[in-house]
Amino acid sequence: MKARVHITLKNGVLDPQGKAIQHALTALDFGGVDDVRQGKYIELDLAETDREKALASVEDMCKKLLSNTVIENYVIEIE
Amino acid sequence: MKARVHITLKNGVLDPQGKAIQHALTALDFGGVDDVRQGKYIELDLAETDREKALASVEDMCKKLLSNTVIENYVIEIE
Amino acid sequence: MTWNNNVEITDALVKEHGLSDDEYALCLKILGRTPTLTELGIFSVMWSEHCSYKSSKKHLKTLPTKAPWVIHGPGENAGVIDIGDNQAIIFKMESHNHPSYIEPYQGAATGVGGILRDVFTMGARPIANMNALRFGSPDHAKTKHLLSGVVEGIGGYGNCVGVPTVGGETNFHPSYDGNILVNAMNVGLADQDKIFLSAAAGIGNPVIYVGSKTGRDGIHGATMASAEFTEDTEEKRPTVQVGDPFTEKLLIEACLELMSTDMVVAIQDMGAAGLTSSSVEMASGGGVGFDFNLDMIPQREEGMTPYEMMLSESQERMLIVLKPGREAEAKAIFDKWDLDFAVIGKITETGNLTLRFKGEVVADIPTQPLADNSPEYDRPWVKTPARAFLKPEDVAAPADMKQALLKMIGSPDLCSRDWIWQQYDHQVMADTIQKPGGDAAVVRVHGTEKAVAISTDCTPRYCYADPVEGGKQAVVETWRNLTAVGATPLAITDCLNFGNPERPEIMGQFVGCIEGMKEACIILDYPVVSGNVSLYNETNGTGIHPTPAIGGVGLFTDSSKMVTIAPQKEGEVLILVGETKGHLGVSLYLDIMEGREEGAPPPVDLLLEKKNGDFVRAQINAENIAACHDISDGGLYVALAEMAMASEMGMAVTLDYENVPQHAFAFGEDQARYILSVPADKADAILSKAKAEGVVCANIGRVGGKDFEVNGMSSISVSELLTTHQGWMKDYMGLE
Amino acid sequence: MKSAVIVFPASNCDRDMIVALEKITGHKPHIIWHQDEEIPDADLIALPGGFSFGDYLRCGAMAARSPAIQKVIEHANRGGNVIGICNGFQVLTETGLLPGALMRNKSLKFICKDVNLKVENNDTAFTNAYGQGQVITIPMAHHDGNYFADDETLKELEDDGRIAFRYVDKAGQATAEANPNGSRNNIAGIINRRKNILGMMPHPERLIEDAQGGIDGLGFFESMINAIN
Ligand SMILES: Nc1ncnc2c1ncn2[C@@H]1O[C@H](COP(=O)(O)OP(=O)(O)O)[C@@H](O)[C@H]1O
Ligand SMILES: [Mg+2]
Repeated sequence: MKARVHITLKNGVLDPQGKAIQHALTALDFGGVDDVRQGKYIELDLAETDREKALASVEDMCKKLLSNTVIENYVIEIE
Repeated sequence: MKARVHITLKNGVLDPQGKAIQHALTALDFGGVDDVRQGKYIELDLAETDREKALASVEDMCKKLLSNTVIENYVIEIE
Repeated sequence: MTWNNNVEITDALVKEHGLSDDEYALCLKILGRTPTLTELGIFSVMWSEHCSYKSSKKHLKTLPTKAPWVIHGPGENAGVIDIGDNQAIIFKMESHNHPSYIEPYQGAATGVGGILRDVFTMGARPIANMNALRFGSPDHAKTKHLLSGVVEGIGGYGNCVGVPTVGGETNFHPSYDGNILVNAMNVGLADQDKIFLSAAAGIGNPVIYVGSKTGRDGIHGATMASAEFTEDTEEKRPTVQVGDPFTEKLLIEACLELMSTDMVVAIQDMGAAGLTSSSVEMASGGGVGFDFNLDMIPQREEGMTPYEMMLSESQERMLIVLKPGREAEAKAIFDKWDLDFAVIGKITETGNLTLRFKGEVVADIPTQPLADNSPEYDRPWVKTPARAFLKPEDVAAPADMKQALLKMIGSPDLCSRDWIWQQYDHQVMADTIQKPGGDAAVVRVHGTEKAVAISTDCTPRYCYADPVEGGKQAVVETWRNLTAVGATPLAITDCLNFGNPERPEIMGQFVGCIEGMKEACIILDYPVVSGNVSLYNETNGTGIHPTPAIGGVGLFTDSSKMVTIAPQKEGEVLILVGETKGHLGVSLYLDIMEGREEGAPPPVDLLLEKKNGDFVRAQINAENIAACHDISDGGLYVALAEMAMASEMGMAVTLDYENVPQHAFAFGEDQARYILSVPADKADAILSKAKAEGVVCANIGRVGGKDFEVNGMSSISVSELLTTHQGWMKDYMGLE
Repeated sequence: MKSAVIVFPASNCDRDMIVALEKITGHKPHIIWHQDEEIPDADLIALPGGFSFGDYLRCGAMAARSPAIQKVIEHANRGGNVIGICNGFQVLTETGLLPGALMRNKSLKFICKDVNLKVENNDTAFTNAYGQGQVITIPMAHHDGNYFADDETLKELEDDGRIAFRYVDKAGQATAEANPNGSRNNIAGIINRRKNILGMMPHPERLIEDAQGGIDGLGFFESMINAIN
């Protein structure tokens, strides 16, 4: 199975990368960019074939390693 | 409008981060993780209200700044 | 894709592999039959300019390479010099120009990775990185992006592996608009009885592959580095490799751990042309053969063909010959560091590189003829026409000296490079005792009183105007920079960056620069111990300025003797060493103030260089001197201003403009000059000693106050100098 | 004072830390590999700078999950002293031993330069050799030292005197220009509630000899000797 994980910064956490991109886009004359947030996107190939089990396992991975819950949220999709 | 951009490494390009994550997951006793690839996920808030125009503009942003087309691919979703 | 090793080798295929008719004929002769596809690939990369040095070999051979302190000169992975106490310094410089233009971050990063491997493969712990960079005009659309990416890539790699990047040089010139130069140098420290070479030995000994897995990276990279750019270069993009500094750091530690045992017979990094060149060099160097089972190669991607495996330039890999029966012990070390380890074959007495894949022999090449008979060309060349000297009177004086000086020190070529070096960890390992910003970087030999000084230099506009003088000057400038910190210069490495050698004018530049380098090395007793050649730096027929970048290395037996360019105390006396004739030909003044690049470069008098330099070094070593700075780009006023800025103290200087017009005195680039800042009570003794030795010296002023004051120019506060000097690059890069 | 230094794959200031500890305490620290499951008895455990696991995913994230770190946590919970410098600080926040997180520098660039730090609280095991409010110069070298904590945590840190060092100008003012990386409240180093754990981004171990350009880092180590012996 394939799992896709999106890891994004929580609201209220300043995002220096997003800010810098927004700034750079404006400098490149892209108008009307009101906000930019940068996150991570992780694709996992899993041997697991059971959807529920895969989800539970990836959930656990996110908690234990993939995300830092002090500053980040995560969303998992299993396909 | 909101745009979401996924930036991933092209096939065949070494992904040291993905490799290290895979390794770390295995060390944490997550079995059956066959492959991990790490990419970027960028959310943009745009003043533009025309879907087509927004798409064209983000496409341009990807080419000029957001992605490194030598080694990366990008996918844009407009919502 | 179906793989057929036995496809018909057509003329078109041979041509695609960059082999000339003669080269292909030689290939047929060596094999005694038609090559397989894998073999054709191997011949092609081995005989590429990059690997075979076919255009440059003849001339490189003329460079002096010997001195009593040279342990290994050119021919090994890096040069090795004796620094006493059974210790050795191992160093080399290498180019990563083309990849860095295509993908600046990864190109520069993998350049650093590659040069590190050349040094630690010999048993050295890398202790310092340097980088010599040339970019196009700041106005060129790509320059900002390239500068930003290259610097980030060098930092990204060097910082992660934990080797300090302690210095370098940075130029901007339109001749690099389409071909930037990224030259990386590494210096390592080893014990003399633990130096490892690449020549394989011991029939039956196991050959080991360690490091990262092999992917399809950079296939044809080595041939790309030898091909001129054209508009369709875009298509070659996927050949860029991604660096993995984390794995490199593990590889350094694992290899050094392995080398601390007695298991290693020979070792070689996989650089350009990967497994092909490493195995051919090891086998031919030892006069033995290798028999590999390619199925054993750790592979990152599925379905890799022998052709791809042999030509892949995946990074962070090494090839090792072990003593028999030690495989398990060695593997335990690489397991500990989580690196791939595979026994891929053994040494044979056939002298052939025999490659097996899925039970079939896919290549069987005699390595000795492949290596020894590699083509060598005596390419036609024409001497660069001599240029007339430009008299000071032919160059207008500026409307205002103060504004001229500010313009100079705030220009792209002379402004502070702190924006660059602040992105490099220049202190990790805690032995950097002279940071970037001075004449040479100085790194202690860990745990001893010794230290190594390093400087990279080249003035391409001089080389373009007069290759012989330019080649001399490049060598001399490193020597002077090492001298200016108080070190004894020992040896150099070089990275010779030129255009298309098939054009006689370019070949003439190459031959000229080598000639000049040779003369300088002989007189200064300063041999070449390693180096690298990068040709075809040219786009649509326009070549770069000839750029023989030189990396000089010097030694302190007592590092407490080191000085910097910063005067230490108010009241110190400033002494100008050397004669000022006001040479403005191809000077930065002429370029910055008048937009001209005309005239002959300042002539280099090697004996005078030696006399003045030896005098200065002796004074530093006698601890008579508080600070020293050599005079180079921008001339005397620029050097004085740099000293004032480094100390954040002012100075009052009085010069005699009777024989030389003031602007020529101020900005002329005459060679063999230094400025010393000396305690007031020592000044007279130094001046009389100089006189006795026939060294031209003059007391020109004093350190003190907050202003930079020179007669004939309105005074400038040191803080204004600093703001101007530090402004340009930050402003330029501010809005990337 | 007995000390131990944990080494992770791609730690790279481990030697600097070992040299500094040996020079100042007179004893060679124990060197602990990240996979070791036992840590010899030590008064102080140091997590050195570097790029553990390449700093891939997030700085310090993978190191924070290593077997040796479990022992560091136990040591800390018993009241043992722990310091984390640079990457070590990142590891400590990833384990939760220290609050907050270290994000990418505001400029997105790696920054290596000397910075002025103000000793905000000299009543700790790590700062007692300095004067209260003393301004010292210490090198920094990092890509991700932009300290973030939410308002509540920040208030707690400030109110409890748990800010050890702040980035300041020469005059000791915590101005925006003196903040090299965008850290909230110019924070360069913090301690935990129990005051036995310190994390800081700049590198005191790089400035303990005149030849290195100064000795402002010495006080950091001397403080621990005062507190522990
Ligand atoms: N790319 C770079 N990386 C690090 N340091 C650099 C770089 N370019 C220049 N520098 C540093 O800036 C200072 C001035 O350089 P340069 O003008 O070339 O010196 P010099 O004229 O003495 O050779 C030197 O200390 C040099 O090491
Ligand atoms: Mg100099």
